[in-house]
Amino acid sequence: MKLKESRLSNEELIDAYKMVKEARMLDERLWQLNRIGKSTFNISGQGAEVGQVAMALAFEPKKDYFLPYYRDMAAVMVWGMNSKDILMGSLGKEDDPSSHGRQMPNHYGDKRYNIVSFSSTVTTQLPLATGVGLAMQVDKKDSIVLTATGEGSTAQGDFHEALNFAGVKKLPVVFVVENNGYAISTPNNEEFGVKKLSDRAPGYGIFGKHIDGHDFAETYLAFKEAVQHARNGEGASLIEMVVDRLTAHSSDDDQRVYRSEKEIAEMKKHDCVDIMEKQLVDEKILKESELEDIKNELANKINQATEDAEAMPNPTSDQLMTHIYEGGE
Amino acid sequence: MKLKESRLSNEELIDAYKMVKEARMLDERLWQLNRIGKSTFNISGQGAEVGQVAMALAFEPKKDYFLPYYRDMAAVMVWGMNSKDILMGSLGKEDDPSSHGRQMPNHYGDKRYNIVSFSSTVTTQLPLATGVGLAMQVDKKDSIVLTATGEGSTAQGDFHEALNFAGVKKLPVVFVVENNGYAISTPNNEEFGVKKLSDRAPGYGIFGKHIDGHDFAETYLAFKEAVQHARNGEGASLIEMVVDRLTAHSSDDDQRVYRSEKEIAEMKKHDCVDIMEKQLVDEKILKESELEDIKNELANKINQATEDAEAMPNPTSDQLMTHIYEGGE
Amino acid sequence: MSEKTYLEALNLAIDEEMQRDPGVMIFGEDVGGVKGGVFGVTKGLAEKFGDERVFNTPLGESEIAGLATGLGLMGHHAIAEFQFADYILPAINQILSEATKMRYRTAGDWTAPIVMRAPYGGGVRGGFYHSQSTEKIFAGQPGLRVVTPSTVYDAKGMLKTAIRSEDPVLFYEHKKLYRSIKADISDADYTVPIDKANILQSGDDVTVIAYGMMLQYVLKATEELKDDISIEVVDLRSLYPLDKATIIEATKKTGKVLLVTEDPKEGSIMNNVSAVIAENALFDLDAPVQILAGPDSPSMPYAKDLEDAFLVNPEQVKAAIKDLAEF
Amino acid sequence: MSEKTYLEALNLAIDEEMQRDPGVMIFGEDVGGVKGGVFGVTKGLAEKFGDERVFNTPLGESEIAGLATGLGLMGHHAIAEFQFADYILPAINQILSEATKMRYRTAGDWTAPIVMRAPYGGGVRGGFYHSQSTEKIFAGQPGLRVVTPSTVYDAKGMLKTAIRSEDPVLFYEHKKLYRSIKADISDADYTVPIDKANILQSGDDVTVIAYGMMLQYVLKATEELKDDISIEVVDLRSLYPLDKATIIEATKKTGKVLLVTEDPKEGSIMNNVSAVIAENALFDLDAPVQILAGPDSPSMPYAKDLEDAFLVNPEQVKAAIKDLAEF
Ligand SMILES: Cc1ncc(C[n+]2csc(CCOP(=O)(O)OP(=O)(O)O)c2C)c(N)n1
Ligand SMILES: Cc1ncc(C[n+]2csc(CCOP(=O)(O)OP(=O)(O)O)c2C)c(N)n1
Ligand SMILES: [Mg+2]
Ligand SMILES: [Mg+2]
Repeated sequence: MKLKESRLSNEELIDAYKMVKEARMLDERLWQLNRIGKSTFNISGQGAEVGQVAMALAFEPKKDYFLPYYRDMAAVMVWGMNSKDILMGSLGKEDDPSSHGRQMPNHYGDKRYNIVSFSSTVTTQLPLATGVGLAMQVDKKDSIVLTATGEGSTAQGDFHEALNFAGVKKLPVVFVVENNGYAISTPNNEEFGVKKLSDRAPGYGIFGKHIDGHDFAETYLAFKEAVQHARNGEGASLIEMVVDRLTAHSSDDDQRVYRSEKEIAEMKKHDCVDIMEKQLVDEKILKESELEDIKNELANKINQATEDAEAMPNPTSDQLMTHIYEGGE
Repeated sequence: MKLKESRLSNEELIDAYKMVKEARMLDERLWQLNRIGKSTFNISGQGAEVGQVAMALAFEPKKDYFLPYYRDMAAVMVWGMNSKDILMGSLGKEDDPSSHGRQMPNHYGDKRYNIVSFSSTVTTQLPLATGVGLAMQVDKKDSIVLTATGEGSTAQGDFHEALNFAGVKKLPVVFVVENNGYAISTPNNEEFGVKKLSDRAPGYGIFGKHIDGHDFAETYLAFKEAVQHARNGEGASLIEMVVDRLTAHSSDDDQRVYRSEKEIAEMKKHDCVDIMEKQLVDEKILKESELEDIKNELANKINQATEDAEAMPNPTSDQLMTHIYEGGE
Repeated sequence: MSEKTYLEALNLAIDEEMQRDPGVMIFGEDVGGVKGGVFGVTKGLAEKFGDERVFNTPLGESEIAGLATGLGLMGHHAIAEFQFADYILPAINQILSEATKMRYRTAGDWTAPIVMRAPYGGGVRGGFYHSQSTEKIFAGQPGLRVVTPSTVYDAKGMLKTAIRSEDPVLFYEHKKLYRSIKADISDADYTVPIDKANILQSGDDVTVIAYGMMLQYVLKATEELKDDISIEVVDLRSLYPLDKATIIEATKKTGKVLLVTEDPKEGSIMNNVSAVIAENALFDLDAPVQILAGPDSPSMPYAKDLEDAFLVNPEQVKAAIKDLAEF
Repeated sequence: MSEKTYLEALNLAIDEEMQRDPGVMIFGEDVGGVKGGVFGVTKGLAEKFGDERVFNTPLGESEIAGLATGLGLMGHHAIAEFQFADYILPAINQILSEATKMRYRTAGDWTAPIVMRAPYGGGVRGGFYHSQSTEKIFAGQPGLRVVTPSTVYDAKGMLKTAIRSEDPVLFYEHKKLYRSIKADISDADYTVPIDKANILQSGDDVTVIAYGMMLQYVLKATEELKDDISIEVVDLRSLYPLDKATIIEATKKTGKVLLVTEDPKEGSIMNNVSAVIAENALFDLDAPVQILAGPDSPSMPYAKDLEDAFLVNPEQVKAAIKDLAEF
């Protein structure tokens, strides 16, 4: 689909692109920090940025709630977090808004922006999302809830229990499955016996859709539809969004061990950021030179953010026993 | 459907009916034993006997494995257990083949007949069934596996995890959900947001079917189809079988509290045993008087079994610490 | 004052707190509607507070725990009921990975101020899976509180405190106490701390620490032995974290300690109590720290004789106290 | 003899047992294919024994445990890998309700002769959910064995015994030991008991009981203090049920006991050890039973300074031994 079919204005599309590009460039920075030993872990969303930004733009960040998973950097940035916030997480800084240096990098959360803290344990966020959704319903709020997970993580019982409950109560929750083909080294066909995970939606009586996360407009429109359902009180949705995992699973993994050179090369030819850039130029929203300007501007921004984040204090050991129980600050 | 459409012979249909009737009459005996304080618990399959017998007959008991749940008395009897076996369970006798007096009544299991022990914890038998099914596959055995649970229990994560795995490995496992409208006091519409649970089968890439367990032939044929799939290596099935729960959830419950008199009366008008008896007469397989003879014969049989079971020894307290670890007999 | 059973006291606590705080909600399997739970703890509440605040959930304990936690994140003091303490097991990942760690992992930005109720304990012919004491599984998980009331007064007061707490609280209720104990309790809006053990009776010869049905047996034995042995009776109340100060003080007072639990001995909560004593009051002891407990057998069997053999009984409690006094 | 790491010893044990018994299978997340597990414990096995016996499962731990149990019912000595001990939590209901109770609830008719492997322990910058010691959760569950090897020799020998066992065995492996310890071990088909603690060094002044990384610290301290303090070092090996006889004997020998664990103190396995001592060897003690343990904090944080503050370190171990010797 053309970008313009999203019905977003050129300005909005350019802003969306900037988010996509910033997420990509920021992640590249995180890998650098990892390689030089300044952070000990990275798990990245490269190959999912376009889908994530399109998804997040369909919501009303600040009003709506988001329970992300570890690859959702681009989405949490649309929701409000900035590069410095994320860098502070990677560096384990005290002011890291996700966990104040307590959790591993990429475990996003931010109270200021209604982004609920993510644990490493996969899929537990889905039942939490139903609780947040039920609170919106009972408290008669107009806010809705987005929660994300990987396709491998849908094998967990929690996936089923959450969707089932959301179906019963017609909760305002949009569940997205970011299908990047693998759970670490385990390919789709060893994860489930069905072609499309969105085929599970009818079994819960909820709205379902299968979309290509490389296609900005298709993704945006699908989420708009899901959002509309949720806001109208028509209940939950299950969106399967096909993305790529351009990198290894994490900085502890090497995907060349279990994916062929050819497979990786073909995936890289089909990089979602490249696709969006080509669309912007083809649809005459931006010129090549403007893309270059944006890139330079973002490079400066990320350099500055890195400097700022590095200058922040580390948590000190006296914080070990704080915030365990109420009153224990 | 007519009984004869099952393509079973008259003799086979009469045998099937005898199983149905014995299960019904035996359960009535269990309630009596409960009322007079000889057993402290009963949970019964009244309203599901016809479906269960039709289901079980589609398999090859002794060769195939069965992981039942607590309402499956009629089915485990087709698989090989007899009234005395079941009575010994209810009375907590040492020779109770299900658990040697260790588990509550109706927690069926019998090593002799390939019936795997059931725990009270619902739905845990489904993952076990996938393990049994995988063993059949890896060991190149022609045996297949049947496992049953209630519709409320499908809300457990284990339901999903087991079906998902069965879908991946194309396991020879038939999953049946006996939908009796309630999980204790909780009605279907508070259990799931979909009309037919069998609509979940496509989401796992497995065969699915929704059947009326009051209809003997329809049930039998549906399971025959599922069995064929499993034996042919075409994988697992999910069969939703609609039955009734004619009694309270268990001897600790009183369903008149949460079901209207009218609802209960209507259900009783539609008793599966009555329906089958009428079919037998209408299709001229048995005469009214023969039905009466069978009933008398079964009454004697159950009386004898009760006497025999009551005469058996109770487990003694020195057995408390046996069979905890290997070698601890 | 009015006479209440342990169960009625719990019902009243929930009722009062739901009136006080419109954010309080309660749910679980068969908790809503006219049934009001398989034991009846929530009876009448759906009618009174409506189906939005009191409702049935589908049969999935992990979802029940996650739902409560999600509501807690939004500021609701949600109460989740697990139908039996045995059936809390499917929810352990949710409880330990999410609710328990939420406050710490966000340095207080997000919290889970919820209560998870679980009826536990044996002696009801419930067999393996309706008799277990699963509380020990949750001991040693900072961020979580595991508590249980063992008197009618505490049933009401502790549940009210748990509901008002900003921490996740696992609230164990002994199912055999539901209808077997009654007491006159205040009609006032009182609360009882959930982090403090309680000296129910002061004594000089022997210290006995217990909770649940076992505490009732201890009180009975104490009464029967009152002319011969002066017994310090401690109701543990907070199973995790332990109220170490009270345990140590009560130990030092008599120098002889008996710990009673119906749970299998090795691994039970009482091991943690014993370790506190062995580290902090060793030289005050005049006798080994005794644990009277259930057998190291997988769970309570159904057959009457086996169940009886499994259960610690009042005679054993009395005998153990006498033995220790004579040590 | 050949030199092996702890990880290689585990791989070898599985390899040998798969050759010996065609019923042995191994599976879990990323266990099959060319990856061979995120730590590489199963590397090479899929190639050698085929995809039917060594395979990847979908990402669901409850299914992994249930699958193993179902295979066990059919006589397969199945080995399930949990990717991290933190992620065994979703499987607890399966493990405790099914595998653990199967033998007892059928008086031996059905059994679950399976091994469930779980890499545990901290110090790898893995944060909250890749650092936990979850073994304590399973203590007190008769029918189940919870064991861990702490030396290269035991890694091979205990895993082989666990695979041959007819009981369900939870096999904890310290992830920091995988590549950090090496030893020359026999190439023979030897086994090591999984129900006995092991006296690694005999001594007269102080008894130190530990397992996992902490045991390595104890051995280091023992070496450093060898001219001054004679230390009896006990490798616990079986975390549940405890080898009480060895614990009591080792305690009586020196009269001073230090228990070391990296897990938060209250509720840790060492509390059970302490309780055994307090009940059975009280009058042999010359000092309180000391537990050196992690802090009562929810889990290990990621930030370096916080992780360091959480972890018990070699200096603390050495200091605790010295203090106790001087007591
Ligand atoms: C309960 C649990 N089990 C195992 C893991 C280890 N683990 C982390 S990510 C991952 C794979 C997830 O795959 P998928 O859901 O497809 O997400 P992706 O990483 O591909 O985006 C696994 C197995 C975990 N974090 N939580
Ligand atoms: C894990 C678990 N949670 C709760 C229970 C308590 N319980 C026993 S039966 C039951 C209802 C089951 O309903 P359904 O699956 O529809 O089966 P039915 O009894 O109607 O045949 C419940 C909640 C249990 N046995 N196991
Ligand atoms: Mg994936
Ligand atoms: Mg039902």
